[in-house]
Parts: sequence; structure tokens; C-alpha cells
Amino acid sequence: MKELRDLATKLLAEGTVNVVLGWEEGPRGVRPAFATDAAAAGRLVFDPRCTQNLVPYLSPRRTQVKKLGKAAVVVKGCDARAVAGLVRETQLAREDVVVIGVRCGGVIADPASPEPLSPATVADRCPGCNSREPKLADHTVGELPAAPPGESRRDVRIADLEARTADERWAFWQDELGRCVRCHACREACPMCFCERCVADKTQPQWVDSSPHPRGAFAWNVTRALHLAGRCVDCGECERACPVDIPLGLLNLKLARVASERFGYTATDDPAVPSPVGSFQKDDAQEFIL
Amino acid sequence: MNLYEPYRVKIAGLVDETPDTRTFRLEFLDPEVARTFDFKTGQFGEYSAFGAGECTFCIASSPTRRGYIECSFKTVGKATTALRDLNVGDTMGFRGPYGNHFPLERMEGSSLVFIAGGIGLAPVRSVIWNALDLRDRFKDVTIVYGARSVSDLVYKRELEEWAARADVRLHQTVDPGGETPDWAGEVGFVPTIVEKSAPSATNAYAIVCGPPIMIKFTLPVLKKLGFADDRIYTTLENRMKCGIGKCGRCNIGPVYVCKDGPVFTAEELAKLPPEF
Amino acid sequence: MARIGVFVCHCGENIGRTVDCARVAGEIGKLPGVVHSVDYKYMCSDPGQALIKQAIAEKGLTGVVVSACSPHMHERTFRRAAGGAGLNPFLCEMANIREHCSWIHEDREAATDKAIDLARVIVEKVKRNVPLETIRIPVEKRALVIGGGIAGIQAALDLADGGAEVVLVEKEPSIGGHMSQLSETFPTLDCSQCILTPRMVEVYQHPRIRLMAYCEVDAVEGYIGNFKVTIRQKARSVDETKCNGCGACQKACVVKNVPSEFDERLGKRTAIYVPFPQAVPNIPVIDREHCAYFKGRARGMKKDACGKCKEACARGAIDFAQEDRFVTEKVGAIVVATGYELYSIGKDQPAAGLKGYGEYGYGTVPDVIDGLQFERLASASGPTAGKLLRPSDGKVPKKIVFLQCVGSRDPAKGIDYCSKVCCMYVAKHTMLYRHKVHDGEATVFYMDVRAAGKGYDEFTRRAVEEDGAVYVRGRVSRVYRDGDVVKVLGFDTLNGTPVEIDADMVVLATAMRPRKGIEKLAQTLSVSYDRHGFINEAHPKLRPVETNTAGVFVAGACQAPRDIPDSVAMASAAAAKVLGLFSNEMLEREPTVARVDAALCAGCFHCERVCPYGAVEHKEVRDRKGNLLKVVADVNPGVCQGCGTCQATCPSKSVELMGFTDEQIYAEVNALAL
Amino acid sequence: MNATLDKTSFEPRLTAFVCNWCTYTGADLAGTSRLQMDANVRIVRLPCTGRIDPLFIVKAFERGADGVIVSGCHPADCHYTSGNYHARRRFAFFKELIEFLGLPEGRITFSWVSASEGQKWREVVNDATARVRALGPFSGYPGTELPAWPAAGAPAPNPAPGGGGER
Amino acid sequence: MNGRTISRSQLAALVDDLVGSGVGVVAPVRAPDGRLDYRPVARLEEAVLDGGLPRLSLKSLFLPPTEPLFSFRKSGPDVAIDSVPTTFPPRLVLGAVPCDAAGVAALDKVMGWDYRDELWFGRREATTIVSVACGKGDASCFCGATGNGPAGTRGADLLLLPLDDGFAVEVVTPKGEALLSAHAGRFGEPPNEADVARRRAGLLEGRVEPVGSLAPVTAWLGGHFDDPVWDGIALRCHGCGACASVCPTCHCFDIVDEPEGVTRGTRRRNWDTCQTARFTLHASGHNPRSVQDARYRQRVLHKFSIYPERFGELLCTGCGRCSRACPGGMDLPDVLGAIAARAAAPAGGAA
Repeated sequence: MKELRDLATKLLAEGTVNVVLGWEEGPRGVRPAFATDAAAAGRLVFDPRCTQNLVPYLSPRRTQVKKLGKAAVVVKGCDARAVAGLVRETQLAREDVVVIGVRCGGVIADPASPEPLSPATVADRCPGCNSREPKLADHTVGELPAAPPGESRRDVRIADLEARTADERWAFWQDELGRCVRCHACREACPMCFCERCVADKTQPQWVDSSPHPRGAFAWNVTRALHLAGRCVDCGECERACPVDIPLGLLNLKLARVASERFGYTATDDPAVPSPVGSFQKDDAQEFIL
Repeated sequence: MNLYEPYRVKIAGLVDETPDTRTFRLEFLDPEVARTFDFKTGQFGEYSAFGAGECTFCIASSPTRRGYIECSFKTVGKATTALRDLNVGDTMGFRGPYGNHFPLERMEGSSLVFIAGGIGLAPVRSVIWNALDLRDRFKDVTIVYGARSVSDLVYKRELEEWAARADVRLHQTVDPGGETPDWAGEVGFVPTIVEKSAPSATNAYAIVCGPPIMIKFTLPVLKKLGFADDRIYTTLENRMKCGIGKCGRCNIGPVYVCKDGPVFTAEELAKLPPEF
Repeated sequence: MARIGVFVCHCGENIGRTVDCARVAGEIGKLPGVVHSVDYKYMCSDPGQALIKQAIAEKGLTGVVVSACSPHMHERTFRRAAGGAGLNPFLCEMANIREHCSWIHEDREAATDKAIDLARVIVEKVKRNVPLETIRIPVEKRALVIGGGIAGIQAALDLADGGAEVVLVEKEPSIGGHMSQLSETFPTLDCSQCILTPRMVEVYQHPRIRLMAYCEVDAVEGYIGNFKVTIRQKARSVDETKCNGCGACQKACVVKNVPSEFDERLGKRTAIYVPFPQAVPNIPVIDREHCAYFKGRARGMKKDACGKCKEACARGAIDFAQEDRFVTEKVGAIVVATGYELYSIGKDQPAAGLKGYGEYGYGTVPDVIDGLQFERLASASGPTAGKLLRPSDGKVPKKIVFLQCVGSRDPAKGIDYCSKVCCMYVAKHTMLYRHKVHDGEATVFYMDVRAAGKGYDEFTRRAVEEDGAVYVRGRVSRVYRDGDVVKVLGFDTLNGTPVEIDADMVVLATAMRPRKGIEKLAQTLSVSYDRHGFINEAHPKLRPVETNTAGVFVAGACQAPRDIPDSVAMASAAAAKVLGLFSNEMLEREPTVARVDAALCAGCFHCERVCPYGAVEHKEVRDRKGNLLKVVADVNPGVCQGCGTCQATCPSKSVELMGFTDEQIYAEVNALAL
Repeated sequence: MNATLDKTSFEPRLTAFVCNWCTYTGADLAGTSRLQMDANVRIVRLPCTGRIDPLFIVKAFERGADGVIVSGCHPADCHYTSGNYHARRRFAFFKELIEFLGLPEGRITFSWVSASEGQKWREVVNDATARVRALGPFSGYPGTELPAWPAAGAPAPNPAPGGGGER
Repeated sequence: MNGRTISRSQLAALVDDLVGSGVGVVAPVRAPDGRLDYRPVARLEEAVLDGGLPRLSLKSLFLPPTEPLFSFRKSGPDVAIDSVPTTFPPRLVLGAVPCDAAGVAALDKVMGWDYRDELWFGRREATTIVSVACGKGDASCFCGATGNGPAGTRGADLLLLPLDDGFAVEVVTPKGEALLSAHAGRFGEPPNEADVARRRAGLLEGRVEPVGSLAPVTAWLGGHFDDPVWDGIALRCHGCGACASVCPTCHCFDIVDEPEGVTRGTRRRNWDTCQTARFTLHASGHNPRSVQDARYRQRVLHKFSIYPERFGELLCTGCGRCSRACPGGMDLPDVLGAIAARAAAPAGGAA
């Protein structure tokens, strides 16, 4: 923690950056901090409650954050993939951000929860994580903690869903997506949803009904998942943001597996690795095409 | 039937004012509504292109002309594009009249100065005809109207009519560069022409409508000419959906534009937060 | 305000038989925005078109739908008609109720219902059509010719003589191609080099031809009229501006035993060499694989292992440090004339699906050679100076067996086509042989003799009748070395008897294949090729020298096996096509191109990644004060070909393909709701 | 779609998104060759499969299609050289997603049909139609009704078969 | 307390009676993921009374996330309109959380001023709301500060206060009284007043709300639109509007047309939120609220200044859902506390 605070203070003092995006104690657990002075830098924390990915704040559309000046951002390994995503898709110049990596032993699913990190509280993406130390970082702080506790539940859930009949899956998802109120919090919290105007807000024509009826919810969730196919960085923010607890991560993970199995792509914090969107192999599998 | 169900109206006529601005004359399909429908000048309505949605414009015709209403609109979005696709004889929807109005009754016995820019003439036109139809109740009537170019002037036929009337002083202008070789009117921005024509502020009211930038520069001119802030009226065009004070979209600070407006005095406007 | 006119065509009985056209017109007439809907016997007839023009004028139509045949048949017709009546041609569309309806359904009810649907879909689309202007682009009046064989030479000369600038790219050190290797040519037996070399010199000296030998096309961007070609100039290790072709370097070269490509490995050359004496340009090249200097360098030696050529060169033209260079050329058209190579007879096959002829002993029996090698043995400029001597021991062969169709017409070996020239050159070979070795016996195994062509059949008959070649109809099962002789085991299918010949030499007439690497070049040029690698012509009968990519033409044996007259004829034809293209100052193109809405574009550049044409460029968006707000995509309408992949890829749909906008497609899909 | 239709008399509606150069032309060839086929398919012509957005397919189902066909040039045949390769990736993601969401198999048919494959186009049309006919009307596609107002004594909406328990 | 008692078994029987007589009963139901949703129930056992806040507030039962306003059919130039019903079959909400019920009551004001929203009031009139006093508050709750409290009766027709076996029943409205008298046999004697008082007090025991009195905040907000307190207030805010979705009083909506083909379609009313840039964006590209600070300020002002000024009550019931739902760590009590501090600071001084 001291290492992080000292580094943030130094970067601010040297004028290397004008603001450090990190986490601080808030009224409900930790919350994002926009530290512009030493005092604020001295309040930065990193612990398993730092679940939130701060990279969405680096989107060029966040004009108010941009106005604060050049930023450093504290990232976990998973968050670093989002930085890479923004760099890969020319939303952020690598040299315009200082990346402070934190070595991570897993975070808890609900950052407001007072419970400690445990197999019961750990975020779904953490067990088995292989990017606990960001490679993209300009600075990396902290000791590498023990590996995240517990086992991934989502692998089991995907396997379970895949084992069901199509009708059962259909019923499952109609029920889950049926709660969607089309607030689009999933989109706003997503580091990779940086469009100037989302296709769901396009009215001429209205491809995606704006209504939160089952049809609109289906169209939106299909669209969201597809637009993140091969781009999702698996930071879990969409699912965390969803006020009605739709398991969006399952859709993302399913498509991440498609990207990996069909196109050999895994989300990475190396911006030089091309995403499967915009590339192809002549021998991509096409068993589903007659 | 609920609040949000529109009257069905038939397009009885249309005029292309400019390449992207069109005026519809609308007649109510329900004869009872046609007979009883009444409104006051400055009020607005929600116009439907069924399948595309609603859009908000003031009623551009005068309440003195009964049996129909008129609206003028520029093609900018989905609904206006769909409205433009309609032909004479087609059915569209209308909800209204909504909102407050220009207090013409209060202005009786006074001179009226109308200042409008571009399609901002639409709400003003309603007041103009209302006043002209009751001409003997008002003193001088002055109209300053400008647009970016000659082809952007709306209601050209009526401008000719007003120009020909002895009881109306009409100053037409286009922005520098917008004139044609045979343009007989003024060349210059509306505030400049207002200053030049210098209508008397004595016992007069000003009604100003147009793009925000025009209003911004016209208000000081009016002030200089001696118009008090509470004798200058304008209308606001915030985004609206319901038109009846529920949907929350048209709030400017504590004001619901759809109910407290759309007509405001300059005095009232000055007190509002700058969110319009 | 939509005012759509719909015109339903009966196409005589073609549509009318199964589709109730009057009902289609009636139903469509009830749609919102349709102000005119009629049916007529033949819409494409003059009176039919007149109906459209009249309705446009009288009803003030804002869009026209012709419900008739495929747009591939008559879209141009009706768009021209609409244009003639003052309507923007792109406000006219066709609903295909013939190919896609009346011709494939018998149930009149179902077919009529479907025709109504199809027409409604297009009506809804047309409502969203916007006027478009044909794109006009300037033409760069320079041509690129790829390949310096006889086809490329002919094309280059015709083009240059026709007034066009030409860039001729040849990957070998010299132009001339296979024709320069031939001894004599059929059916006249005139000397190949004698007729070719003057043309080579002409190329070299032509003021409008830029000859780029020892070069390869690396990349091609752009489109018809405006290609940008990147050409790799391979390092010769010899400064072309200094070399005067004196040959001193070759004399000095210590490496003298490199198998000569020009002599089909029957002769030797030095490491620094010109392929043959009449080479154009007459500038040597260092074969770095064999050169002692470079071999030393490759072994990591600090000291120069050699340098004799450099010492020998009085003009200081040897440049060991030379590297590949890239130059770009702007051209308006491209002629592909990369020629052929012979089917590799051994087991080592360059392409999947091809099998070798191990049973014929090629490569293991020195006296089994292919046709080109025979040409070199027979050529006065060849390794034997024109004396016919067999490779193994230099003896004069008294008995030569010629095998036709080695590879060709043999689906089992992977090639099912006829190589076309072999029957003729085998006949020629027997004659050359008999002219040089009067007592020699020439036996030809053939499947049949294909000698269609002016003077061709006479030529093959002459081989038999005047020069005594023995033609045996049948296949050879095995060729092997037996002491001093080459045993040929075959079967005479006319007599039904096995044939066994003790030959001194065997010549295999192997199949012609396109040049190695043709697929890569074709992909670079975005032209299609068949499964053998031959470039596809745009139409086998009507557009034989065009490809499916506008502005790219094809000549010679890279399109299919061709002999010299065919290749030359194609080359002239291609040149004529290019000159026709160049006779226009501007080209007209359909305005089906993508446009980016800069306000909505977030600049993720997925569109750039998927664009097959590199049409997406970067554009800076600045505020009034000049501050950079963002960098967005921008489509170069001249380069865009209108596939629309960008739009489907764009997550926010900030790019629209004109003619197939989201609004139009949405309207079409929406129109299919019951 | 009218879900009450007798299944045996049910004639499905299929929307086909095809490229202009291969499949549309192949369908033209089928016509020229007078190859009789089911009349259930309505073609929407696009320049290239590269232009086909999964949104089109979603919208087609929203507008009552019981099935969708997507067809274009074979790999390496694309008129625009690579539009179909990009489309293939897009369709792979879409197909896997939509199946994961439980869309009944057989509602969507992907195919490559070249300009010379009129015969194949007929097979694609007839097979797809037969598949969708067997599946019945797609009345299960999400609609616009919310289950908000409880009918008298209506049971709580059943948490999907197997939809509960494990979260 | 003016009421009666009802045992659990009698309450179960009451539900059976109601369901049997065709009244829809809605109650908090445990979803497979453990969260609560207001859903129709057939029997009391399905309901979870006093289990805390359901995911979405009670407002969704009266202003559904989406609802049709009417449908239309076109034929040539003509359009026919098919209305939707504005009367609804009877319904009972059992187990409304008091802060949710209070939200519905607050919304009656805006839905009824001048123009009366028939769809809202049609549902209101058809629905009887039975609240259950809340014992599940957490650190984000501030219902006390909004004047309601865990046993608040605002918006409820009846209020149930849990006893050892069953509930004390407080009659709040004539509609509640009607329910009680129609099913009088199900209800028992009035409860022990002292016990009720003790239990009421117990609900507040140990509770510390994250923000104190809101009166100074409301008083201060009106004149401080441009105060520096707003600068950077929403840096953390994603503008996602999750807060508005879960809020019992956020009622902004959108009206959209959804075509179902060339000739048919439906006009719908859908939830919307002032937290997105799109909300006020003009077709011209001009946006009166161009930054998130302005949008967040609008939300605060609407709840704590505009609405009180116009309708005499807060547009917030202190349920705390917005804080819990926020993915960016925005916390309304925290913001209100900052404003209160600012209001308390000497004029012009720093907060």
C-alpha cells in the first residue's frame, strides 16, 4: 500500500501525471479515487475490495476525467487487458497513460461487502486467474499474494447450460433476460463499450427496440454480447453493474471460448495481439455452413 | 383512450417552405373535435408519424382561423423524416394543445414587435395572424424576420402579404452572403436589423423567436431600445416527450417547460439555469 | 414525401403464367406511399419503358419499382429509363419476380403471394433510397505488364506503340521467357530467338517502356484507373547504371559449375552471369547462393572469400552491399502475363493433388529429359551448340522415344486438362531430331494427335510422312535404365500388343502449369484463379482477356496452356482493352460506396481492418480552434468497391453503404412482417 | 405467426440474406433452369455476406420469420476477395451465441452457394423450409408483453425448467 | 394503533381467499439467485415478508418498465387506433416495503397534476397495498431522514408489523379499511399497544443513518445551481442509470413507436433516465446537460428541490437502492452529506 501511495505521490509531484486513478475508502467499501494531490494519493488503497475496473474512466468519451489532465491508472491484471483493448482500438495512446500494475490475489464479488476474500466471496473470474501481475504496466507494486481462493463456478455453470437441451437453455435465458430493464448499465460500465453512439441508441433505423420487453431485451443482450465477442476483457464490470443481476458474464465467457477455440484468441494485455474482429484465417472452421 | 392517444388528423395541404422545411395544414378527423378544438397562440402539440414517433412543435396557425391547425417543421430526426414522407390525404396524429401561451389579451392596446429568425417564425406567425385578425386591438405592428439565406426564408407568400399591408412594418433580412441578385430586403444579422429599424419601445411588447444565438444578441438590443425584460417574450424548444409534465425531460431547474412554458419573458428566462 | 410507382411485368407468359400480375399491382397499390401501380406485358419494351417515364412525369414519382426479372438482367435498362425521365437513376430498383418466383414455383396462389412480398420489400427499400451520383475517377494512363515472356513483350510493345506508358516487370534477370529457350518454332520451324530477340531489343529501346527485370510485384493497392503498385527490385549486386555488359566479371568468376537455368540444367554457368548472350538487359546478376563471396559471408568469414569479379570490373559496377529496393508505380491498368512452367515429373510436386511420374525415371535416368531440355539440346545456343548429344555420355542418340501427355489429361495425376502445345512440339522435336540425326529413329507414344490450327495438322503429318516419325497409339507403363539403353515398356492400343523399345533417349512432353507463386500474385491483384492456379478470365467466351477485377487483364499461358500465336493474340487483345480503357479521361463507377458519419465514429478502425481494398483512411476531427478532438475513419470513395463489410463490422453503425444502407435493409426486413 | 395453425398445414416464412454475386446469381440460375422449389423464402439482396449483420437476422425473427437463410460466395470466391471470410467469423460468433441462448437448431441455415450452384440453392431452400416446417411456427420468439399484471390467481412465473437452484 | 392483528395462518387463508376470488396477489418472491422480486403468488408460502428490499421497487407495478399506450393499423392513407384498457382487475400487493409504498404515493403527485395519467391511476385504484414494517435496513438506508421510517405508512393501505406469530395490522386508508372489513373474520383482536410500540422502537434500535435531516439540503439547493459543490461531483458516475432503474421514485420515461411491419405498430412508454447524455440531446447535436456533473445535479435537484418545491414532498424515500446498485461507488447519502456540510458552511466559504 505504501509503495502504491509513494509511487502515486511521486508521479504527481514530478508532474509526470496530473491525476492518479485508484481506489480509496468510501462510504460503502472502497470507491474510485481521482487523486490530484499528495493528500489524495496518500489515501489510495489496494486490497481485495478493489473489484471495480477503473479503465472505463479512460475512455475518450469521459470528458470530465480527461479534463483533469494526464492520468495514471492503477490496474489489476484483468484491468490491464482493458487498457490494452483501448490501445488496440486506438481509443487511448499508450504513451498518454501511466499504468500502475498491482499484483493481485483475487477480489471479492461485491466490493461493498464487509466479508473478507474467501471461496464464498471471491469474484467469479478470479479463481484460476493467470494474469495476476499485469505485463502492460509501467510500474508494478506490491508483493504477489497467494492465488485467489476457491474454484470457478462459471465454468460449471456454462457446462451445465451446455448440457441442457436447447429448449431448456431458451427458457433459462428468457427468464434471466426477462428482468432486463434496458438501463444499459452493463454498457456504461464496460471499458470496451466506448462508441460515440451505441447502436442500441440508433433510431434510424431502430435495429434494437429500445423497449425493455422480452424482445427488446433479447435483441439488446445479443447485440451487446456480439459486439464484445473477441473484445471482452473479462473484467466482470457488466455483470456487477447490472441492477437486476443478469449473468452477463456467462454470455461473455461463452464467446471468449469461441474466440479461443475457433480463432486461437485469448484476451490479453498485449495491445499488439490482434483481436479476432477484423482478422480471419482462410481455414477458419466452417462446419456450420452448408 | 388515454392521455397519450392522439387525435387523428388528415393532412389537408402542404407547402414546402424551404428545401428542408415543410408546412402541413391538418384537419381533425373526428368532427366533434374539429368543431370544439380550441387553442391559444404560442401553445404547442405533439405530432405523430405513426410508426416513427412524436415530435414537438408549436401550432403555427392562428386560433382565429378555425377548423384546422398548421405546423411547420424541419427534417432533422426520425419522426420529422417520417412526417416528410407523408402525402396530402394521409393521416397523422396530434396531441395538444399544451403549455402556456403568448398573453395577447394583456398586449391589447399596445404596439407589437415581432422578431424571428429562420423557422423561429413559425410560433411568431401564429401570433402575427392572431393580432392581424384582430388588428384594431393593437397599435403598431413591426416584424423583423431574417434567415441565413433567401432560400431559408419561410412563409414567403405571407411575407409578401405582410409587406403589402399598410398596417404592418416588415423588415426582411438575410445573413451576409445569403442574398440573391434580386434580393430587395436587407442584408445583415437580425439583431443588427432590429437596431437599425429601431421600433419604439413605448407601450410595446416584443416577441422573439429563433436560434439561441440570435436571441442572445437580440435581447441586449431590445434592452437598449428600452424594452423591459417583462415585455419581451420568447418560446423555448426543449426536448419533450409527454408534453404534459410527467416524463421529466423538459425540466430547466424547477421549471417544466411543457407546462410553465413554452412562452417565457426575458425576465423569467434570466432566472433559469442555463440548461436550454 | 414518398411517391412510389410500381410496374409489374408479365414478361409475356414468363411471369404472367404463374403470377397474377394484376393482383400484385393491386395489392402493392394499397401500400402507404405507393401512388401508382400497374402491370404490363413487357416492361423492358419501348412502350413499357415509356409507361415508366410517363408516370414519373405525370405523377411526380419519387421512386420506381419494376417488378420483373433479375436486376442482373435489366437494372441498367430501367435505371436509364428513370434517368431519362428526370428521376435519379438510383431511385429505381427491381423486384425479381421471375427468376426468384414465377420460374421456380407452379402454385399460382403461392407464387403470387410471394411476388407481392418481394415487390413490397423493394417498395419499402426504394422509399429509403437517396439520389446518388455516379462516381467519376481519373485514369492513370500507364500500364503495368507483369511477365516478360512473349505475351508480356507483345502487350508492352502494343501498349507503348499505342501511346501508353508501360512498366514491364520481369522476375528473371532477362526478359524473353520460355520462347528464348526454344530452338525452332512450329509450324514454320523458324528460329525462335531470331524472331524474338528483335522484339526484346525493341522493348529495351522503347521510350515509353520502363523495363524492370529481376523485379517482382510486391503489393497492389487501388482500383481500375488508379493502381499503386509496389515493386521489389531484387538485389543484382551489380549497379545497372555503371555496368556496360562487357562480360569481364563472368570471365573472372571462380565459380563456373552452376547448373544453368536457361539451359534447363544441362549446361553450366558462372555465379555472376547473364542467363544467355542475347539477354535484355545485358547486365549480369550475382547468384548469391553460389557466389564464393556470399558463401563466405554466410559462413561468417570476416575476410572476403572472393572478389574476383569486383577486381575485374573496370567500371566499379559490382556492389556486394546492394539490397532489395522497393519502388512504387502508379498505373491505370495491369496485364498479367506470367506464363507457365512445366509439370514437375518427379515425386516432388508443388501443389496438393498432383502426383508425379516416378515410373518414367525422370531425374534418376539422365537420358530421360523433358521437352524444354530437348529444345536446349537442339538449340544452336544450347549447351551442345546445337549438336544433339544425350546428357549421360554425350553420344548421339540413335533412337529417341517421345512420350506425349505426360501429366496432361490424366485426372489420376491431378491434371485433367490438355496442355495443347505438346502434340505440336513433339512433332517438331521428331523433325528437328531427324534433321540433325538422319538415321535416328523417332518413336512417339500418343493418346491422340490434336493439331487444330492453321498449318498444324499438315505439320504433324509432315513429321510422319516426310520425316519418318513413328507414332504409336498407346501409353508407356515404365521407363528405366538398362545398361546403355533406356528401356521403354509400352502398349500399342491399335495393335493390342505390348511394345518394348531400347531407346538411347526418352523425351517427356510434360504438362504446362501456371508459374509457381501465381496464387499469391492473384491474391495480391484480387483476381480469381482456378484450382490449377490458372487466372480466371471474366467470361470464357465474351471477355477472354479481362479478369473479374476491373482494370486487370490477362494474356498468355498464365490463363491456360497457350502456344506462341495464341499468347501473342491474347497479348494484343489485352493491350487493345487497356488502350480502350485509356481512351477515357474519366471512368464512371456505381456510387455504391461507404460513407462515414464523422460525428458518430469513435475511431476504433475495425472498418479499416476488414476493408479488402484499404479504402479506409484516417481523418482528424478538430474543433473551431483547431484542437484535435478525435481521429475517425474516412472512406476513399475511389477505392471503396462497396462490399459493406465495414458497416456490418462497425459496432455503432457509423458507416453507411450507399445503396444498401441500414435504413434500406431494415425497411426490407420490416416489410416482410405479415 | 399464428401459433394455432395446424402444424400439418403450416407454411413457414423464411427470410434469406444473400450476396449479390454468388448466391443471388445462383438463385437466378435456378430460375433460368426452372428448378422448382418451395415458395417460402423471401430473398433480401446484399452486395456481400460481409454486409450481413446479425442484427438483420434478429430483426427478421422479430418480424415474424420462422427461419432465416444466410448465403454467399464460397471461401476464396468472394467478389470482394475477403468479405465472406469476415462474415464467417461474425456468423460463427453469432451462431454459437444464439445456440447458447437456446435458439432452436434449424431456424438458421448458413450456406455457401456459388453463381453456378442453382441446384444447390434449391436444396438449401427446400431443406431449410422442411426443417423449419418441422419445427413449427416460431411463436416462442420473445414478444412485447411483460408479465407485470398478474392474472387472477396466476402462479408465479415458473423459474425456467432447470433455471433455478444453482445460482 | 387503530388496528387489528392477523396470524400467519389467517394471512395465508386471506391470500387463498383473495386468489380464489380473482384478486391477483403480488408479493416479494425469492428468485433462484437469492434476490427478491415482486411477483404474483398463489399462496402465502411463496412470499417473503420482511425480507428486505426487492430488486426493483414497487413503482414497476404501476409504471412498468414498458407498456403499450396504443396500437395502430394503417391502410392506404388511413390509420386506425386500438386503445389499451385503462381499468385493471383488482390486485393486492402484500409485503410492500414501506419505502417502496412511500415512493408510489410520492409519484401520485406528478402523475395527477393537471393531467391525470389514466394508466397510472387505473393501476393505483385497482391495487391495495399492504406494507410490512421493515426490519432489514442496512447502512445505506436513510428512510428516517426522508421522513418515512421503517414502519412508515405513506402509500400503504394497511401496514403490517411483525409480531411473534403474525402481524399487528394498522389501517391507513379507507381502501385498507375496506379490505379489512371484507375479510373481517381473518383478522383478530387489536394488538397490545405496548408491544407494538416496543417493536416499532425495536426497528430503529441501533440504526445510524448515513445522513441527517434533509431540510437544510432542500432549503439550500434551490439557489445554488452553480455552486462549486457540483464540480466533479459525478467523476465516478458512469451515467448508467442503474440508480434510476431501481429507484422507487424515478419516473422519467420515453415514448417510442415500434413498427411491426409496414402497416402495424405500437406506441409504448418506456423507462428512461436523466443520467444519460442521450436524455436531453437535441437532434441538432446540442445538449443542454452536456456533462455528467450536470446530469447528476439534475437528479439530486429533481429529488430534493424541484419536486419538493412543486409538489411539497421529497422525491426520495431513502431506500438506498441507488447506492447499492451503483457500479461506480456513487453514494447519494454521501453527496447529501457533502451538500449539507456546504449548506452549513458560512456563506461563500468552503464546505
